[in-house]
Formats: sequence, C-alpha cells, structure tokens
Amino acid sequence: MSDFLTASVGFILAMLALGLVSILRGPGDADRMMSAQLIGTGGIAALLLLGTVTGVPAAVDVALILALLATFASIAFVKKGLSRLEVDSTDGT
Amino acid sequence: MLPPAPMSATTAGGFLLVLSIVLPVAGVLLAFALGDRYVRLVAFTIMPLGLAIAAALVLALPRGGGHLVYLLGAWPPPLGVALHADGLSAVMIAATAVVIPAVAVYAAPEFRPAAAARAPAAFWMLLLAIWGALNAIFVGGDLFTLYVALELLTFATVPLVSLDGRAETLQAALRYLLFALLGSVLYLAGTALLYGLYGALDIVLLSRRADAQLGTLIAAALMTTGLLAKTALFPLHLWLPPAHAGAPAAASAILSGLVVKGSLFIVIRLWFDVMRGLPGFAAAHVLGALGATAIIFGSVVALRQERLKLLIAYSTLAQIGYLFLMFPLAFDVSGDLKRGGALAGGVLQAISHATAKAAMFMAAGSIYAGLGHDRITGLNGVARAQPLSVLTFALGGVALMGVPPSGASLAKDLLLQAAAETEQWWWTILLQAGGVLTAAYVVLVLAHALAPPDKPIALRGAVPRICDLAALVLALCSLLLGLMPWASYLPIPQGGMSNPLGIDALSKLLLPVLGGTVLAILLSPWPHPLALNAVERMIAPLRRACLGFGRLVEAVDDVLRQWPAASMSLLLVALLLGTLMFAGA
Amino acid sequence: MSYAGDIVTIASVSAGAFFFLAGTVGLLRFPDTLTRLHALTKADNLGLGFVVLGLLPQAASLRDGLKLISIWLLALLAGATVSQLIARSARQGGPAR
Amino acid sequence: MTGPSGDQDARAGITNVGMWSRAVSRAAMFLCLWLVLAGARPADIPAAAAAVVAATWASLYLLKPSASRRSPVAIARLAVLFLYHSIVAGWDVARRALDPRLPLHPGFVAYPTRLPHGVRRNVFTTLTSLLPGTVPTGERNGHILYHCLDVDQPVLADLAAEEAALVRALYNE
Amino acid sequence: MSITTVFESVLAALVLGLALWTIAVRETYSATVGFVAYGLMVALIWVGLDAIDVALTEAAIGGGLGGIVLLGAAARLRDTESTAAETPNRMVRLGAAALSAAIAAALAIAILLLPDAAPTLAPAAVANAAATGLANPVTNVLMAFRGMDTALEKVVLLLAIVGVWSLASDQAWGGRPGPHHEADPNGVLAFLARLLPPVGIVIGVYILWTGADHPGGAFQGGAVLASMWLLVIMAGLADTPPASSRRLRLVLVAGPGLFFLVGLGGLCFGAAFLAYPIAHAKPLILGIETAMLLTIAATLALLLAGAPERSVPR
Amino acid sequence: MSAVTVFGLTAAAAVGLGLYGLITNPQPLRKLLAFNLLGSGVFLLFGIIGRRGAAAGFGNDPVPQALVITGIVVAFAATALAIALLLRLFRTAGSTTLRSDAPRMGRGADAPGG
Repeated sequence: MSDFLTASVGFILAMLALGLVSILRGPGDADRMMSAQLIGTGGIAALLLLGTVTGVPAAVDVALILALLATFASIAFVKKGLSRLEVDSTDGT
Repeated sequence: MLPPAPMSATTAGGFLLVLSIVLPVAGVLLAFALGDRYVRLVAFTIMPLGLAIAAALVLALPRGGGHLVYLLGAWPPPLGVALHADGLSAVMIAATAVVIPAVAVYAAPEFRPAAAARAPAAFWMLLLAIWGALNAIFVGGDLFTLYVALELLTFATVPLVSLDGRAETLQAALRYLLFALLGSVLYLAGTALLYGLYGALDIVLLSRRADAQLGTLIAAALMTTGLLAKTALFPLHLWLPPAHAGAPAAASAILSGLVVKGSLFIVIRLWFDVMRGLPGFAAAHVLGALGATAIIFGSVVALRQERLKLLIAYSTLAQIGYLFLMFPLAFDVSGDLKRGGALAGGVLQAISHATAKAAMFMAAGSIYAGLGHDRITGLNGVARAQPLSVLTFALGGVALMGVPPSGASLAKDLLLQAAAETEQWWWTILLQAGGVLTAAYVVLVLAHALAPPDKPIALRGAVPRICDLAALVLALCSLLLGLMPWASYLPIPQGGMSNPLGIDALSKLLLPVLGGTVLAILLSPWPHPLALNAVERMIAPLRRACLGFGRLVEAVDDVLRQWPAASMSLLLVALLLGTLMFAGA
Repeated sequence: MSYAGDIVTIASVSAGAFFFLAGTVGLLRFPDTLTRLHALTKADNLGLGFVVLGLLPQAASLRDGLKLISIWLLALLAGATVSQLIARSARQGGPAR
Repeated sequence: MTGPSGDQDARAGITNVGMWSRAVSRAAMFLCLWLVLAGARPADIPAAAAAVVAATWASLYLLKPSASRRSPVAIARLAVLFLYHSIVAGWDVARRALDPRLPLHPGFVAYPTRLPHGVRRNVFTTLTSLLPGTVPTGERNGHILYHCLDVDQPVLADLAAEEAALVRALYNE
Repeated sequence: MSITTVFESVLAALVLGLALWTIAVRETYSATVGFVAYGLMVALIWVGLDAIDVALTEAAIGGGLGGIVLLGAAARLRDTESTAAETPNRMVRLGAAALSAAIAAALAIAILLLPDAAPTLAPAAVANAAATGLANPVTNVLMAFRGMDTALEKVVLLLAIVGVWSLASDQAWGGRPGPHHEADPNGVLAFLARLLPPVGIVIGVYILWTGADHPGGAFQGGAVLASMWLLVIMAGLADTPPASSRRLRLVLVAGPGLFFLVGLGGLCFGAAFLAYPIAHAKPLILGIETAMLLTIAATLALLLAGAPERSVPR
Repeated sequence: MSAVTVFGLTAAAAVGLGLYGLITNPQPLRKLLAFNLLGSGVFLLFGIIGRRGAAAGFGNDPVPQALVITGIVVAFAATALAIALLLRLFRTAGSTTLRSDAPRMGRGADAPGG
C-alpha cells in the first residue's frame, strides 16, 4: 500500500511537472498564472498522499494552508490589471 | 579571550549583557508605540541609561576575571543561547556607547520632531536599533544569534541610507541591501555546515570542538567572505561610497564609524575564537593583501574626489583595509595563531577609526550645512567661517594618522611590534604608508580650508554650536585614546607604548604630514593651494605620471564597483580563501 | 487497515491519478488559454476529489476524514473562483498584455 | 455595523432576531470547522471561542445575512447535483483531452440569468464554473458570458436547471 | 533504488527545473511566476524531510504572501524591462557560471562529507520539554531555548516596517499605507473576500493553537491571517489603518514587547532573562504567541501594503 | 542515494543557480528572486542537516527547523523591504537600474593644479 501511494505521489508530481512545462511556456500571462492553480491541486494531492505514506498527519495541515492560500498568487495576477477590471460587468449593465 | 572551558553558569554581572541589548531595543519599541512626537525624547532617555550600562559592564569585566557570561533562559549551550563578553566586547561596547550619544547630540537639532516628522521619527528609531544590534553582535555568543543581530543591523542601516528619498540614495540603499543580503546568506550557509559538523552554534563550544577538516574550512571561507561583503573590504566595496556619502551626515557618521565594525567583529570572533587560527597563515595573508590593496585604492581614489563626503567615504575604505592587517600579523611564520599584540592593535585601530571617522563626517556635515555644498575646491576660507568644524576635521585626521597619544598611534605601535615579532617586515611598509596616505587627504582638505577665500564666504545656514562640540569631543576622544588603561581589556604586551611627548612623537606627526603633502600634490587632480609655482614646474612630469596612475586606479575602481564584478570578486575571494585554508591545513 | 478499504484506496487513487493525467494532457493539447483553463480546473479538481476519497479509508478517525473533505471543498472553492478571475482576464486579453 | 454591504437587495426586512439567529448559525458553522480541524478537547475552549467569535464577526462584517429561507432538502439535492456535475465535467474534459481527434468546438454563450447582482450571482457563477464544459468569463449586457468547450451541447438548459436548483436551495423567498 | 527515491528524485528534478526557469527565462514576469511555483514545491520537500513546521511556513510564505509581493512588483515594473536590459556579456556569464558552480560544488562536497554520526540536539530538546509543557519541540526551541533569536527576529520585522514606512513622502507620513484598492463589490474577487477570511481566521487560530503540541505556530498562523486581511483590502472591502494610528502601533509592538516584558520578568523575579517559571510556562508562552500572532499578521500585511501614500486629515 | 543526498544536492544546486542569477541578471527584481532562491538553498541545507540528526522520535532535529523558520521570516522581510525600495526608486527615478554609480562630479576633468 505504501509503495503504491508513493508511486502515486511520484506520478502526480510528474504530471505536475509536465503541466508546468506546458503553461509556463505561455504564451500569455493568464496561462502562466494557472501554474499556481495547478500546483495548488496537484500539490495538495501529493501532500495528502505523502502524509498518509510517511505517517505524518500534520502534512494535512500543510495541504490545508496550500488550499487556503494557493489562490493568492492568482489574485495578485488579477489585481495588477485592476484598472481594467474595476467593474466585472465592464461592457454594459 | 573567551574562556577556554565552557561556562555552564551565568557569572555575576552577566545581566548587564542582557540589558545592553534589551535597553536600546526596548527604546525602539517604546518610540514606535508612543508615536512621532516622543521619539526623540525616548532616544534621549535611553542614551544615558545605555551609557551607564556600558560603563558598568566595563567596570564589571575585570572583576569577573575578564569574561562575563549569561545563559539566556538559564539554558546552557548547545541547546540554549549564551551571551559572552570579553575585553574585546567591552571596549567595542564602550566605543559604541560613546559614539552613539555624541552623534545623537549632533543630530538633535536636525532631527527634531516637527511638522514633517518622517525623517526624525525614522532616524531616532533606527539609531537605537543600530545600538541594540551592535551590542547584540558584541556580546552574542551564538553564531545564529549573531546572524539575527547582523540582519537587525542591516535592516536598521538601509533605511538610514535612503532617508532623504533622493533617487541616488534609494539606489545606494538597494545596492547595499542586496549585497548585504548576499553576504548574510553566505554566512548562514557556513553556520549550517558548522551545526551539521559539530551540533553546536555556541562560540565557546565550537572553539573546543572545531578541527581542521574540509567542511569546517569551507564554512569558514563562506562565513568570512559573507562578512567581508558586509564590512566592504576591497574589492567588495561597491555599496560603501554611495551609501556612506549619500546618507545624512549623522547617519554617515554611524555607518562609517560603527556599522562596518559589527561584521568585522564577527570575523575576529571567527578567526580568533571559533576557529582559533584554523584558517591558517596563507588565508590570513589573503585578508592582509586585500587590506593592503584597500589602503592604496581607497586613499588614491579618496584624493581624487571632488566632494568632501565622498572623500571621507573612500578614506573609510582605506581604513577598513588597515584593520585587516591584523590578521596576517596575528600568525607567526610557522603558522601558529598568536593572539596578543596584533589583535589588540587591530581592535584599537577600529575604535580609533570609529571615533575619528564619526567626528570627521559630522564636521563635514556642518561644513555642508554652512556652505550649502561640500566641494573641496570650494572650501577656501571655511576655516575662518567655521573654525570649530575645521578643527574637528583636523583633529580627527591627526588622530587617524597615528600621532601620539592617539589610539591609532598605539595601534600602529602594536602592529609594528607584532610585525617585528612574527618577522613579517613587509607589512611594516604598509603600516607606515597608511599613516602617510591618511595624512595626504587630511592635508589636502586643510590646505583648502585654510587658504584665503576667493570671495567672502556667505554661510547659508548655521549649525548650532552644540553640534560642533559633540563632534569635537569625539575627535578629542580619538586623539587621547592612547592614554587609556587598555591592559585589563586587551592583550597589550608590556612596553608597547611610546612616550606620548618628545622627539619621537614630533617625528610621528611631521613625517606623515610631509609625506602626505607630497602625495596630495602629486595625486589630487584638482587645483589646490599647496604647491608653489616653482616647485610645480619642477615636478610637473612626475605629477603627470602620478595623476595617470590615479586615473588608472579610479578606472579600475569603477569597474570593480559594477555589480557583476563585485559579486564575482566575492565568490572569487571565497574560493581563494577556501583553497588556501585547505592547502594550509 | 481493512482489505476492502485498501481496494477502495487503490481504485480511487488510481482514478485520481488518471484525472491528473487527463488534465495534464489537456493542458498540453488544448489550443488556447480558455480551453486549457477547462482542463485545469475540471480534471484536476476531480482528480483531487478521488485522491481524497481514496484516502478516506486510510484516515485514522472520522475527524481526519472530515478534514480531508474540507480541504477538498476549500480547494474547489479556490479553483472555482480563481478560474473565473483568470478566465475574465484571459477573455479581455489579459492585463498589461 | 458599517460593513461593506454584500446584498443590498436582501437586507430589507431582516429583523433583529433574524440577525442573531443568522449569527448563531454561522458561529455554529465555524465551530464545526474548528472541531474538524482541532478535535474536541476541553483545553482548546479558549482558542476555539476566540476563533469562532473572530470568524463570526468577520463573516457578519463582510457578508450581510440575507433574509431568504434555506431549505435543507434542497441544499442536499443541490450538493448531489453539484457532485454529479463535477464528476461529469471532469470526465468530459478527460474524454476530450485523451481523444486523438481532440473534439473541441470552443466558443462563448451568453446566459440571461434572473439572479440579481452580488453574492447570489457569484454563488451561481462559482457553482457553474464546475459544470461540464463551462467557465464563466464575466458579463455582457447583464448576461453571464460562458466559455464552452463544446457550444453544440445544451449548455443553456443545463444552466437554467442549475439556477432553478440554486434558487430552491438558498434563495427561496 | 527504492520507490521512495524515485519520488524524491522526481520532486528534486521538478524543483530544480523551476529554479532553472526562474534564473534563465528572459521575461521577469515569467521568472516570478516560476519562483512562486518553486516556493510551493519546496514546501513538499520540507514535508519529505519531515520538517512540517518549516513546510507550513514555506507554504504560507511561498504560496500566499511571497506570491503577492513578488508578482505585484513584477507587474508594476514590467515596463522597465526594455530600459534595463543590459545583460552582461558572454565572458562575464561564463565566469559567473564557473564561480557559482565552484561554490555549489564546494557546498555539495561539504554536505557529502558530513560525519556519519550526525550530531543532533533533538534528544536534548525532548529531555527539556517538560520545562515548558509544550510537546512541539520546534516551538520549544523558538520560544524557550532560543527565545532571544525569536524576539530579535520580531524586532527585525518591526524595523522592516519602519524601513518601508520611511520611504513615504513627507506629506504622506502617518497616512494610510498603500494605494486605495477598488474592486467591483459584486465581482468574484469581492465574493471570495467575503467568503474566505472567516474560514482563514479559524484556520489561522488553529495553526497557532496546535503549534503548542503539533507542527504550527505563531508565524504560520500570522501569515495566514495576514493573507486574509490583504485579501479583504485588495477586494476594496476594508482599508489599511493610518500608520500614525496608536492602536495599530500597539499591535505592531505587542509581540516583541510582551516577549521582552516576560523576559525581564524572568530576569527580575525568576531564574534568568527569558526563563519561564515552570508552573506558568505554558500559559506564558501561549500568551506571547497570541500577541505575536496579531503582531505578525499586522506586520506582514503592512509590509506588503507598502509605504504610507494617502495622508489622513487630522 | 538517500533523501538527504538527493535534497542535499538540490540545495547545493539551488545555491549555485541563485548565485549565478544574482551575478548576471541586471534587473534588481531578478536579483531579488535569485537571492530568494539562494536563500532557499541554504535553508534546505539546514533541512537536510536536521534530517540527518533525526533522533528521539523526531524525523528532523528541531533546532535547525527553528533556525530555518527564523531565517525565512528574515528573508521575507528583506524581500518586502527591497521591493518597497525598488518601487519607490521606480517612482522617483523612472527606472530601476543599479548600474550608475556614486555621483561623482566632473569625472575625468583632471584640471592641472596650481
């Protein structure tokens, strides 16, 4: 069981790496910003599995923090263009 | 000088070590909480208390057998953190406790809490923070605590550099911050390795456990280099001239006089206590050689400056180099570490420089405030308009040259003696040249200041007399340092002191001044009132050659102060030190 | 650790890994930013859900299980809101671009 | 309390008692979260109390309670629907991504929602961002603009069903 | 090669790839994104090294606050790229590469040569844990055995605030830090900022509280709270308090202030400076940590908000 | 190869990459990123040293962990301060290059003395 879970962590991380290659390449900033999201979900999965494998329950707390804060990089990305996003419904209403 | 056996208990009077850190820091917290209007008041309440604690510490030290120990939280090292003080710590703390209040008195009128409260509020808090950080460095007994204290020092210094908010000073602050961070990361890497090797960070424990293995030497090289970057030893000085010249005069006095001594002090701790000579003879010679180059480079470039504050900043560069001559002199030719004369000389020189250089920066600040500029060529006649400032500058300069009874003179004697004992005659030349070069730029500035003015000088603003007096007191301190009873704090061999009065002393004044005058004529590119026309024509070819040399030095300096060059030199120094340490071990 | 629980874990975590694979393939193959966003948010969130589901039998207590689920919900909320933020700026050509 | 208002429309008509009951129900939610995170230990009471009070205060400050009734059954049904949708959505993306032909017909669809601006519409877009093949990308002329992986699918009908379920669950007035 | 090593190698390769990307990519913005990703992945390494306390810190900093500060700066500075594109020439780059590689190699050798019987203070930390009543050894080290470092580090944070504030213009000194954020009150960002912070508060307090016996602590909790506060500020739902506000300043000095007060209490009445009386050690430490939580949350948020920009009418 | 070796080499490589970036990247922000990379390499060094010192039921020596946490806080504060300086410099000067040096008036104007 432990080996299986470790292998899953490795697999998920490998997927994460491939995904990162694809989105960090761009072309746009929006693509790059997805990396935080990607790492958010993939990293949480890896952490939860890792916590079970190593028998360190506190790894779950790390995942919790990641789930709470992984959004922040994306928000920083959106905030800088705030002038254009002042109103969500820019075109009308 | 730290106790050979680990102290497992707090000594009597050890609480003074705690207070010396906590008091200034408490001042920072209190000032911050009370708000802008009370900041200066808090600072001036803390100053006498800090001075008293420093005095008590200095008095308590001999009674404690030469060292004080305090176990924080009563936890003995290696798990806990201890504070240690020895003679070195005591004299550094005392010097700090003299310089900071003097600078505070000087700065009090300029940084009074007024409508625009930004600069005053920040200045006083940062001043107190620097004090706390320096004291923490001087009594810190744990390598990681020293790291935190170093960072405290950096964080307190950087905003001082950019206090006036001009683009150049912001840039200077940013360069300083980045380079200092690079330095502290290298230091931290070494700390990690030492912990991995010996499972302790306490200085005394490490000094008993450390042995000459590769990991230790790599750590030593990394840590030393990181600290050199923070001390701005040539060629790692890219940040120093703009930072020290751009800050307000009071801040420059602190930066030049005290702040660079903080990281220097940790280098001394590393080489003389933690590693007890493990770095070896060859590596020490690297430090000495860099110091020697710094003396030449700093002085030559200083003589080519047009602005007084930059001149003083470059002279700091040279003086820092001078301080590193103690490292090779502390080893004898067989490679054994001999503490004693060289170390005492180096530390004395550091203290002399702290007082004298602070005084000189303050005098320069007064002159700037009076004239509205600090162009050296425009100083003519200022001696009549601002006699006190010029006198301070002159006394500070004379003290730095090594004229008895100044501390620098005693330091030079000690270093010369060490050179003789360890049979390293080649450093004698530099020790003498250092004084002459110092004299050169002091003479240059004084020549301008004493020359008759082209037109009557209209003072733009007057500096309160108390400011000038504070600076003068510091300069006098430096001049009289040689008379202090050092023996109970520093390992000064008997008969090291020369008679403060007499032919010897006179020659010690005249020789550098004469030599300095010649050098000033030869190396300063600006029109100056020193040379007579007849002499001028005679030496014209020589002077052209010297000016060419000066230009070359300055050009090299320009290259070295570019970021890639400076940071690559940093790594190069680290590798060189590491290799030589390994070869020597 | 019960046998049935282990079976559930292996099956479910494998399913999760499959969806992570699908999400990554989608990221690599889909043509533009917005379509990639679909791949990222939908597939990966589901993958995480399956991983959480798979770990439930291994959880030491009910509380640990609930904690896992709340992490997933938090990740879902984050994913759902962030995907809207990214989508909006991608549609508008992206800020400063 | 002068918080930034969330639902201007829903504030009218909420009574003092209602306010308190909303506060209590939110506090209960945060207490549950705490219990899940930290477990139930008597020694934790001070920290738990501080956390719950602070969280409830922040929550009331940031998000004004609305007066509409919640229906537990409908919420449960919404949750099931939502779970089902996210599985379908994941499967849908996986199928398209792994299909060698890459069957995509991406495009935008404007959905005319009846939900008012503000939190309700946000809840709706957030839920629907997890629907198969749709990502809300902002608004145009009061319509929510969805980006779809496949515009040939009955996106509008799905959205309408989801909206109805949401209104039944949370905003039944 | 066991399966664990495979996982570790994958993780290491991923982290190094991101590091390489951060250094090598041409565009600053992409590099910054790469670094944020790097920070998040390093948190996984810390879990792999069984250092959960550090992993929490790294996740809170790398994931939340670090991302905001770096990405925000990268976005604002993006126009300067063309002016500053004076990359050093090839020789310099080669030299730099050689030197950096040499240093890295020296470090690697030093790591590989570390003694087989690794020295450790873990047993000593465990043996003395009874004196504090806390079961988390890291918290014990931070708050008791090496309390001085922690207290001084909080002063470093305060100085950072002083430094950042001192960059204000004279008129704005004492005003509200940072620009005024406006966002659509009906937008998604505002929606998230209404929903997430209460949850974050519970989580932040939990991280602090659990830090007594399990991984966690004041800094990690404070970082979470700071992120939540920043989220609310960025969504325009609240504003930063003026820098001259007395209450704010008290919060900013509360952590180190209480730490030093308790320390001085130990000096005057107890065994030593920063020594806790055994009977009251746990409540005292938790009290200091609570004050530090607030201080850290306020400090980190204000560090990111920037210098005061908008003067307040007095 | 153990975890310590793998991550130890990672740490050394991160230090190397960070140093290289710090030297060669002209923009201050990139230098700052490189510094953070360098710092994280050094922190990892502490981490593996702590990992080697696993004992007494703990997978990682608590002392290095505590040191790293302190170090991360300091590094973060430094980053924030540097960014504030950088943005202020950008607003004051319009650019953020660190190239130009100390203001030295009349450079090269070696007027003859007299």
